[in-house]
Amino acid sequence: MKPEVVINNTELNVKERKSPKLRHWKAFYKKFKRNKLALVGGYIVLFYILLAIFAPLISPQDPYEIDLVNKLQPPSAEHLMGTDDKGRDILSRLLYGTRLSLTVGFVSVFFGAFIGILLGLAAGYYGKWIDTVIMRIVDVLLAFPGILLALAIISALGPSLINVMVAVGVFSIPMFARIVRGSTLSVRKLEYIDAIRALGATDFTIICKHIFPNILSPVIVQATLRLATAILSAAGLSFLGLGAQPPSPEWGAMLSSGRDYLFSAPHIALFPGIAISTLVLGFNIFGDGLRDALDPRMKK
Amino acid sequence: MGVPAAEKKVLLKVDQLKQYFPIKGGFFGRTINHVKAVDDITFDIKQGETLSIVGESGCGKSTTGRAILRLDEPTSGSIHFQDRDLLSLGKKEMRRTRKDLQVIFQDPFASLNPRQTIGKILGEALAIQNVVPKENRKSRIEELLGHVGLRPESMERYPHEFSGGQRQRIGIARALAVDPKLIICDEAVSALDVSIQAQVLNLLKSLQRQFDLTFLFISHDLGVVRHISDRVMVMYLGKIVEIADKKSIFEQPQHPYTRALLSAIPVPNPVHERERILLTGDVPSPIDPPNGCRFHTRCPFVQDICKTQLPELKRSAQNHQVACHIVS
Amino acid sequence: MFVFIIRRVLQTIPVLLGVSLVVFLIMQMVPGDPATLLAGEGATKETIESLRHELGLDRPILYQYVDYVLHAVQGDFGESLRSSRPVLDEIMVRLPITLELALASIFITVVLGMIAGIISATKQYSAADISIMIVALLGISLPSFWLGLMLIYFFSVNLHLFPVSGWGTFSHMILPAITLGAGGAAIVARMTRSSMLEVVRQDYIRTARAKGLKEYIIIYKHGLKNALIPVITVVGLQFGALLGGTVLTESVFAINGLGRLIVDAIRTRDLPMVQGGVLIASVIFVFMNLAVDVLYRYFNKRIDLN
Amino acid sequence: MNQDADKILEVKNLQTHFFTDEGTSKAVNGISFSLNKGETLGIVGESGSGKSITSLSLLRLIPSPPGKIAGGSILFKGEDLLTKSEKQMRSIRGNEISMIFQEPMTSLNPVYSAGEQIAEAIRLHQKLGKKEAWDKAVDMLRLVGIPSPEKRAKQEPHELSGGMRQRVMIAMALACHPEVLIADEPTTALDVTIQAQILELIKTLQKDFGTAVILITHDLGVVYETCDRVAVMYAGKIVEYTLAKEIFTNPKHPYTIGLLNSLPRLDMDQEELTTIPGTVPSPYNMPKGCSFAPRCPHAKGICEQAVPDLQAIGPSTEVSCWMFTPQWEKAYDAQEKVGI
Repeated sequence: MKPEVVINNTELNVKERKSPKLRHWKAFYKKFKRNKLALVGGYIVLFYILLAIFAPLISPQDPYEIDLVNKLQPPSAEHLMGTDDKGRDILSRLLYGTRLSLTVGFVSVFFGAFIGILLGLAAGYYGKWIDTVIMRIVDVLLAFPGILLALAIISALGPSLINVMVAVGVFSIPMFARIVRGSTLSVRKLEYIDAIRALGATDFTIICKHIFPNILSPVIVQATLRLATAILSAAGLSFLGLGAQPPSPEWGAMLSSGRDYLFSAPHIALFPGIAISTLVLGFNIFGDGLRDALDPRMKK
Repeated sequence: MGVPAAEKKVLLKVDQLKQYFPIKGGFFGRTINHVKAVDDITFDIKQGETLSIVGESGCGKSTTGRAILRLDEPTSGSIHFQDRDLLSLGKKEMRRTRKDLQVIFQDPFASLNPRQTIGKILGEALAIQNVVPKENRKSRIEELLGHVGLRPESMERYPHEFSGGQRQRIGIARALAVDPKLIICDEAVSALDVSIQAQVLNLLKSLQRQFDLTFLFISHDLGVVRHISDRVMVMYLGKIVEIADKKSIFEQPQHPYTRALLSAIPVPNPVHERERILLTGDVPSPIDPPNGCRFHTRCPFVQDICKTQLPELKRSAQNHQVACHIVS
Repeated sequence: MFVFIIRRVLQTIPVLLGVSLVVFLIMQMVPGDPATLLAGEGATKETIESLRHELGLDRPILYQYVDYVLHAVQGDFGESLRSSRPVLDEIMVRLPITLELALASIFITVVLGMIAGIISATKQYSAADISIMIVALLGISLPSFWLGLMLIYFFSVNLHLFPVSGWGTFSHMILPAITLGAGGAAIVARMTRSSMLEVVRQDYIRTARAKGLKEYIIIYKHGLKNALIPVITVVGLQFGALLGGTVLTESVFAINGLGRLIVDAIRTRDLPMVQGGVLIASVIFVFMNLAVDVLYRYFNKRIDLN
Repeated sequence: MNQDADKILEVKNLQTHFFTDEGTSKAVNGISFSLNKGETLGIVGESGSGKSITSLSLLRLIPSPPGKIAGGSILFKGEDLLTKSEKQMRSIRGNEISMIFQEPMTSLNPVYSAGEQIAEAIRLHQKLGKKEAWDKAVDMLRLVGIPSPEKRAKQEPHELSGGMRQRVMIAMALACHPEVLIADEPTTALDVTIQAQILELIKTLQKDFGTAVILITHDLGVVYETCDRVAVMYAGKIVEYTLAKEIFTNPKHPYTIGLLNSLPRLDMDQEELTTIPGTVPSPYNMPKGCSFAPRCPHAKGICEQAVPDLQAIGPSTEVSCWMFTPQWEKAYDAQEKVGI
């Protein structure tokens, strides 16, 4: 008894005979590329990452070298962005500061995402009391307004950039937990999860191979947007004097030192602000673009 | 299929199965009520036959299928598969037994992991139950694809590159991969266009003959059910109202609900003239099902006894059981 | 509705307990002994010990927590280590200022954000839409403290339109409220736009068109009410972000509000003050969320209580 | 076809195209049909046949972009709807031509009561006051068989069952006594016993109101039981256009025949169903000739070369197939020659 006809009109042409994974990524890139603004965001982020990597090579001066004679200089050929209240070259300090901001951003988001994903997966997949307990914890963390939770943590651990990473990371956990839980719940309902359960797969296999890859898109989007928030929060904490300590060239701290010279030397506050804004803007529009390309719910 | 149905061996026996889903509410998420999705049903499936469950949405037909597969843990009852109670098996044992019970779902878009190629999907099925040694898996996958009428090149492709009908074939191949004995088809052709549906129905029938499969076929489409089944079971609000051979259920339906259901289907056939029983109102909520016969609120032949006493499923003829006070 | 409010109020109790527990535990993480800190340098061992006993620090941690909650419920958050005045008194002096600032900002957030979002959505891809969306992107990307400094530089230092710092009159309020509300307005605008665009794709909008309704009635009557439902939630969350944001804004404009009090307390390691400040801000936020939920429920009777 | 003046709607060579990133999809590719006063025309087809796009095009409700009516005309009482202003269209929609949709769950606005949504249409088109419109809405609910309509009118859609919501939709559509009702898969989302109720209701009201109905469906059974005439669509074109009863007793087009054969029968046992092989072609990659040719058991060279026209082959039957043309015999030769 032969099954009637062979139907498969999706002809494979030679060009498409690449690995299926590669085709998958190409399709994604094509979709992403169509969003011009997002591409700009990607380039901005890439630009800053390169600056951070090559900061020692491209910095015109030593970012820590104090030169009190030349303090508070407006931008000039020698100091493209002027000097600060201790005569240090602002451009060089900004370039080195890129490293700090990106590190704080990536480390804290990675930390927050890691714990948040674990909590969200557990809550969404197992449900019942596990879900109740985890979500109550998340509710409590979300009950702290804005960066106040981070402030409380820093007040206990003491001001330092490391503690800022911990604080901002903890502050990110509930967001990730919620998003992952929601996506897990909706993926869990799909029939292919039931099919694979009916085949006898273990919970571990189902979570790792079937749920996790399919909730990754919203997590990546959220992580990108979260990087923007983390960098802003970290700069804010340093601005308050609770993060990076002098003479560290952290952007928020640099900005803070410029506020006393707003009348006489506004450029001290101007340039770090522009640096933070563009980097954050880059992450935000990159994240928006990723969302349009990755998240089917936002499809037009 | 020379052996009469009654003499065949029972493969699956469902006894007093109940599936209640809690409704949470109140201050701290207490259970305040239950959706009585399946409420005390008993039936069996014989080796090599196709038993269909029909009914409208919310009657509990899909819930029954999921309970048998233990995709949801049933509230009470027993499910004997080849004389072993599935509900008493431990997690590990159950995983091993899953090899014999497979499922094909309705939605061809949701039933395949969008991030796996077809080769991965089928390969994983083979790996989980370890039915084929690693080195033979590729050829086995090609063979499976052949069984369902797809080309071997399909292995390299992702689900979104296939049409609905083709995806359904992949789902069937996945179920076949582990050499199951029983396949539960949960509205397996409902989402397909008529012309594609016919292709898939023919495929299912030919695979059944080829591999001596037993089907539990869940559907709301009586035409499809008539085509594929040996026996038919009609459910209404979590209860079985009638079970019979295909022939007697379509030619001598006894329960008023079955008769109404049959008469409600628009049939494109000029010679097929029928009396029409038009039911009024909607199906009541399964949270608070009516007392007595579940169908009494819509039944055109309702008597006083129907409102208070639950009719039992009784044998009315050979291979015909019905739960109705009026018929018996 | 009444039952819902009661239930919702009861649900906040565990959250509040959780919040107090977190604050309490964070303070337990502080290295060093509060008694030693409080006793000051050169205190004898005996003084420290008796202080420990007096403060109840020698009792099991659970007792300390229960004790802490019981006191907090009565408004007793201890005394400031710096001024030796009750924490609550200090906070109550500052709180009204912060609330004024927060309310002024939330007004900007809601009004500006929603209007911009609606304009954007109804004129999708127009010049107005594109400019609003670019401004909104900037709005979520600019650090508020920098925006504040730049506003001071242009409007106060250069144009002398507003006072540089301080609090008291209406003109004192304008720049801080803009600084604090801008980010929220941007978020609300983006949310309103995407929510409206989502809604106009719904089937019932097609039904409204098939009825022969005018386009603006379709959008404002059938679309807006549905689109605003998720926006309400975002506004509620924004209020929290805003309360947190006062910390920075108050610092920039030298406003003596609660935020500044907390930051100063952290600098001087005045832990009871930090504890009390964070706790009270959180309690306000929790109740604000409660109000939002009730509103949400009022606008959207369909939400399933279960 | 019936040439007398009873024609209320006449569609000529309608073309609706969608312009997307993947290319241009000719979802409706030049179809013509007409609707007489008070009759029911079924438009039947599988997914992707363009039947729903046709129904939306009639009221000019195609989302644009990406869709656009690219050509043809829609004559309603002799006037072309495609040349009317948006304002004129609005006074026709919901008033002279109404529409009901497939998904009763999502087609009603969740935040307004059923009564309000019906009354809205009445106030708009009949210029009635608030109170009168409301009373009329309640009357309409009674008419469509909703028990205790005064109470139900005040309820929001989420408090109603699927069948009841579809009744509300029907009440809304018929509130202004339209001359044409377009029903786009009105029972597909409903259970079969509810479907029977709704079809019965549409039939009764149609008689009472004298409304002409265009019923879009994929269910041949529904066509047989409710329609007078039927147009079978495949890949954006009408392949057969005939009397509803005729199509079951005497189908002409190979696709229609295939479709009927694919349908499992309720009245007899079949060991195997006769199927149509293959799948519907992609809308972005239509065959050059007859779009059914790749799946057609009778296809010849000419079928792959050129698109057949919809031609009358009887008093009430039109078919678009080369088999019914004089070229068919010659075509056979032509293919033979190619074969050599």
